[in-house]
Amino acid sequence: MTEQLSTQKAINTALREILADDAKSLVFGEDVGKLGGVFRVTDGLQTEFGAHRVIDTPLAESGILGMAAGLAMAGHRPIPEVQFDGFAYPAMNQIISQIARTNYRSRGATPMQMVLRIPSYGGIRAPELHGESIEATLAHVPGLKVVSPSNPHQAYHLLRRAHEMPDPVMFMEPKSRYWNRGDVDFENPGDLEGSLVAREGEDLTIIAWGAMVARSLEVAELAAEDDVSIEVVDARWLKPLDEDGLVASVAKTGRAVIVHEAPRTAGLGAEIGQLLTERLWGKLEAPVERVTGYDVPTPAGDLEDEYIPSIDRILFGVQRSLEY
Amino acid sequence: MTEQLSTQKAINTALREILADDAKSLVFGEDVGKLGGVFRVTDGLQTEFGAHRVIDTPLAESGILGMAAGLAMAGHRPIPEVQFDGFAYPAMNQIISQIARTNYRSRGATPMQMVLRIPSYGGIRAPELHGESIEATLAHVPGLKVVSPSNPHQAYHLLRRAHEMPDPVMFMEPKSRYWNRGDVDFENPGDLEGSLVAREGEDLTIIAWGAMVARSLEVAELAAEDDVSIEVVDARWLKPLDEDGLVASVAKTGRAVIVHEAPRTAGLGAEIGQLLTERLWGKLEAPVERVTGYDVPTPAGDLEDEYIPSIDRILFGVQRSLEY
Amino acid sequence: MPVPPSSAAQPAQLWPPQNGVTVDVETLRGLAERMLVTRVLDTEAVRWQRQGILPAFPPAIGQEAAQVGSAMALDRARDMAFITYRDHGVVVGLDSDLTDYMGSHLALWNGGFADPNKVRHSPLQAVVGATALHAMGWAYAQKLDGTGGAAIAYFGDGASSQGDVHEAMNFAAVSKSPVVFFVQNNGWSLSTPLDLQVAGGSVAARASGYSMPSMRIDGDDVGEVYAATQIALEHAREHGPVVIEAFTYRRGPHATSDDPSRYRSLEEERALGPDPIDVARQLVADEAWWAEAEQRAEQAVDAVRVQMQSPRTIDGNDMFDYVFQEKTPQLVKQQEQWREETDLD
Amino acid sequence: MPVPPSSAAQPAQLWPPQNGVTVDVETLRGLAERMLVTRVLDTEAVRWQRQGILPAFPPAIGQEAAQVGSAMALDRARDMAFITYRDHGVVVGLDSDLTDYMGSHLALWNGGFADPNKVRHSPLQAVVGATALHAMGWAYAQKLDGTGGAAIAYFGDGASSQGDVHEAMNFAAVSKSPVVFFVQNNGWSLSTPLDLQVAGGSVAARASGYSMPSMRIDGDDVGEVYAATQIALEHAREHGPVVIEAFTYRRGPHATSDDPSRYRSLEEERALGPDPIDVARQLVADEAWWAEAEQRAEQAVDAVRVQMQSPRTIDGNDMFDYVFQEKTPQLVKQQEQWREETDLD
Ligand SMILES: Cc1ncc(C[n+]2csc(CCOP(=O)(O)OP(=O)(O)O)c2C)c(N)n1
Ligand SMILES: Cc1ncc(C[n+]2csc(CCOP(=O)(O)OP(=O)(O)O)c2C)c(N)n1
Ligand SMILES: [Mg+2]
Ligand SMILES: [Mg+2]
Repeated sequence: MTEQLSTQKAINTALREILADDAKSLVFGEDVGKLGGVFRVTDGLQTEFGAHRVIDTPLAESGILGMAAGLAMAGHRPIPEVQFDGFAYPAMNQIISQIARTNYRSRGATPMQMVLRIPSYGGIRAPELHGESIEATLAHVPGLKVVSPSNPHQAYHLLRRAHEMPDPVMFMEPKSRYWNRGDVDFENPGDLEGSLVAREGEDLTIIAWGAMVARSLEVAELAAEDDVSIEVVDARWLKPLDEDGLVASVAKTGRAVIVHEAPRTAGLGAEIGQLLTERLWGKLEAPVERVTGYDVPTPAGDLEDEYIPSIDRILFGVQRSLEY
Repeated sequence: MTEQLSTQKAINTALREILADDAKSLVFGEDVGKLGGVFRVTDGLQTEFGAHRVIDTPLAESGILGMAAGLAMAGHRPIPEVQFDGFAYPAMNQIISQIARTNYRSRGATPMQMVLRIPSYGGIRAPELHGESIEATLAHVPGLKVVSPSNPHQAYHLLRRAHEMPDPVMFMEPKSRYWNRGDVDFENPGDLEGSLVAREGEDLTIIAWGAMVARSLEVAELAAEDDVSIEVVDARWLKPLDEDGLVASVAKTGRAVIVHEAPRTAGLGAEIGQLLTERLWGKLEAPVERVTGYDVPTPAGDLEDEYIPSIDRILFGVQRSLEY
Repeated sequence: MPVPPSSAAQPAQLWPPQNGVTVDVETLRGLAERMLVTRVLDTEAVRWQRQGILPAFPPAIGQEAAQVGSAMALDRARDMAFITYRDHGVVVGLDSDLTDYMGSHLALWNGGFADPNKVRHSPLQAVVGATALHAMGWAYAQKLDGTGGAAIAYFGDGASSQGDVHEAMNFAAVSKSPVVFFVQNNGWSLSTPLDLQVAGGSVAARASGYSMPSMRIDGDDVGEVYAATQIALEHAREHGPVVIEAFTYRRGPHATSDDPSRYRSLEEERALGPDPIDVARQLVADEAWWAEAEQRAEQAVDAVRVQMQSPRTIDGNDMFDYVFQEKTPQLVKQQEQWREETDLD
Repeated sequence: MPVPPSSAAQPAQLWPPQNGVTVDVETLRGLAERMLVTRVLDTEAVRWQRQGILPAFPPAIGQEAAQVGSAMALDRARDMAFITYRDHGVVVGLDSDLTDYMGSHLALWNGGFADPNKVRHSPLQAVVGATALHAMGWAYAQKLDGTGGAAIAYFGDGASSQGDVHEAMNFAAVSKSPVVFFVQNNGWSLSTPLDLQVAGGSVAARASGYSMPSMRIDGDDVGEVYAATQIALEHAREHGPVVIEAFTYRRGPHATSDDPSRYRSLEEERALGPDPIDVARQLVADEAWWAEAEQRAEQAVDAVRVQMQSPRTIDGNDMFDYVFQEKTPQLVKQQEQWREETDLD
């Protein structure tokens, strides 16, 4: 069965099904219950499953994640939310020192099976700390898995898959795409592991995730008008990275541009660039290009468009790579 | 005047001089006062400067860093300490959302002039979370500067320099080197900006920082016996990275091996590797090699030697690069 | 160990004051006038948001007495306020530049344009709870410097759940730093009601656990707020921290994007007791003056509107120029690239 | 808003119990025996550290009554303890495998080797304050599952300054989860004395701020600790969280690496009141039994020493094998490379 849904609704549907299917699952965080979340992603869930399983917590992110750790130790499969990316910072200690390590610490006796939902990245003119891209920080932490869907179909299926995984998954939802609609094929998830070729091409590979996938597809469309054939790869899994998949695409095209919203220095673009260079030594036509946020705090809404990689800036990156 | 000092004593001396010279400076953290710190780095300072300027705080890292932010807003120049690297995690919110951004938020009106001292990295058989290497996490944050000294002379002068800088500096002290002695030339700091060639060589550059510099120098010594001439560059400043300095060395040797204790994925080695590849396209004889910690939580003491890059593992990295 | 005596020092009882509260007419007018400005600003800002001038706005409607009353109790020569996204009344109460302040709500600049040292309030804080720690550190500095200044930390009932607030209260009480923790208990944190947020229902109740005095006041009576804050500040300067819990009500939505009907009913909203503006009007008891004050408030806010819409000198360069006091080579390069790629448009 | 009545519900008064405390002889012997094992283990472990067997060790000497007394009050069929680095007495009190536990202090494995679900205590927690949150989450799960189980969170006076402890207490009180927050107030957090750490001097004093009952007990009287913890657990199962503050004293250094003479004097250490072991000896009042128990304790610890020194099956592969339940391809590769580069040695 296929349905046209927004990403927001697709996630909502996945959560509803998880809560219905898995008695050990719970959803909690700030304002996720009665309000249904600031983005309405959890809309209706409390009415359906009760305030004991869909919980409006006090306003305390470290508490929310610490509670999740305790729940997981008791064999529950929590799906906590932090309201915005920037409010994951107060929870970093619980994420890094506890959630990422409890399986290790207990030699696998107490897995941390949970999905942390993080509305992520910029693009909605929100105030500061409501548009952060924290994937590199998370991907550097041993013991975490990190995934970021780019459209409703992916959002639905990757969330269901993440919930089944026995390890803690950081689920980074591109909030600027919550309201974009697309087909969700419920029966046919497709391959949910690794990266995904979102558009095939011959001359150059753009690697992106989250909201930058749609933008990169626009770039590919524009480039096609100039007879440049761009392959767009949706990285999806940011930890573990799909090394083989990324390498396969770039081996074919010989050129790569990585696009992300996070600041450039020590961003995930560096890891992917270095990986591609290691694996494709002598086979790249140009150094791997990065088109990223600048090394500045995500600016206020009016400057957001200057900060987030624009179509123009991605095109410049493509041009630099092609003209190398 | 030159004196033989341990790194621990060199930092202690720098702190004493800063407190004496700058009435607006203060030192605080857990057990830094009466005890003089768990590594005795702040030994004697409370007796000399009083409990109001060398403060034993409650056991609360977010509080310590938040207090530092408030002090800096009032024009003081705090030098807080977190007792061990792993206990910077509870302070991440204050570091990332507040200390790194207050200058920006206030358009430069309230600079965050401070030095956060972080006893860092492994090598002392301590329990978990007492041997973390968090430089990539910090370097990714816009608004922070990050430096890591590798010997007593550097430790003394870089701390004094960091204290003078008007921006927040994360000062990562290699705790396994606290007790190693070396000459401190008080009058002649040498150049304190950027990286430093710790040993000259022709065939390959090792880039390291903190405790890995001494180990890399040992590797260079061993390699010299096999007529391999290794240049060792002490990166020192991890944010901003000394791009020109690193590029100059690798341009000369044609090969680079980056050594760090932090986990491999999204570590600073990725950024440096990608940078070198971008800047030296067509001039490298081999892909930049990384010899790093594994993507595992820093293990308990008995496995520490398996985790931290050993001389052997660095030599393997060198060999891979040379034989490419 | 034998159990030590229950509590070494019972905290001082600061409220209600023995001789009651009297606020003179001049002061009351000053307070009321600024409450009116705040109310008009809030009402207009909601309109500006609908017109697309502001991307979003969190009205403080109903909290004017708590904010203006406390802010005007500060000594601007030496005190400092640490504010959040909903403290327009504090900004007005400190006679800070409203256009500068609105820069932040305009999404022009994180934190606004004002210099905190001049206007005596921090940039507006987006992370709930952080004000408490910064106020604590700033207050400790006043002790060191002997300025006699005190800090006031504004935060909400929701923010009180953050670990940072506990750390700040404990540090402040241990170090006897001059801070007033001013909680606006407005019954709601976004959609979350007090009973799901604050165990026991009162933030002030936590103060005695730190041997710290606390005051529970009617946050909708501007005279009471003003007097209580003065008492708290004087206590703080001499003896250390105080908690004020001002009971009030968030009469509007959490922000313009919010739909309170999803979590509270109109009946509940209507059963609130008097509007603080009406309370002030009765306190002032001079209808002629009141009418004039209303007009002046409207003019003042209209001036803000005009200034706000005249273009500001903000451009993408600012994004690079204020990250550090000393810009890094990487930022210089990125700024250059940004200029090239933008100029070519 | 008019100020609401001072506190809706005064927390229950749980201590002292109306009918006093009586603990039967069998139970007392069980408690005393385990206190002895704890003391001998601690004493020996300090020696092992000097012999280079352990890299470091944080003795719990002086805290045996608090730890053993509380742990033995747990119902091992359904309760769970969340412990720190200094809670050997809890491990002994739960009859957990001491060799497995010592794996962590041997620096063999972060957290030790025991399966928490079997031994009913968490791996030892190195981050102070975290136990409170995990206990809270675990306890909430018991409510959901209707097991009747309760969690007990161990932490120190120093840890009580962490924001996480506040967040945990507030969450637990709001959700009425079955947790006992068991604070060992041993007067010191490393070198930091209570008066610089806990504003007001008592962690239990904070409980009423959350409308939560609290008990301040003599942590050196094992009978009192046992009885109080039983009462607290029963209350927790029915009504929600309780704070127990057990007053005790850290009679040894913070850890073997610590030199307490830098921050406290011998006189202070000597003026402590009776050793909890002596208190227990008087409670048991059977010298013949005591002498035998001492011998058994020494044998038990000696068995640990022997087992500890026989080689364990831990090698570098474990480092890779337990990061995830499902290993990533990167880890597989890194593990292979590690094997190659190590085998070549
Ligand atoms: C650390 C953090 N988490 C989450 C948020 C998102 N958020 C903004 S305001 C708010 C509710 C705050 O309630 P309260 O503290 O009572 O202040 P009020 O809005 O009532 O003024 C939330 C959850 C935030 N700003 N900071
Ligand atoms: C978050 C964190 N910060 C710092 C430390 C380092 N540290 C270990 S124990 C300790 C003192 C703890 O005191 P307390 O909580 O009273 O427990 P006690 O040692 O007395 O048993 C400190 C500062 C830590 N383990 N965790
Ligand atoms: Mg509120
Ligand atoms: Mg203690």
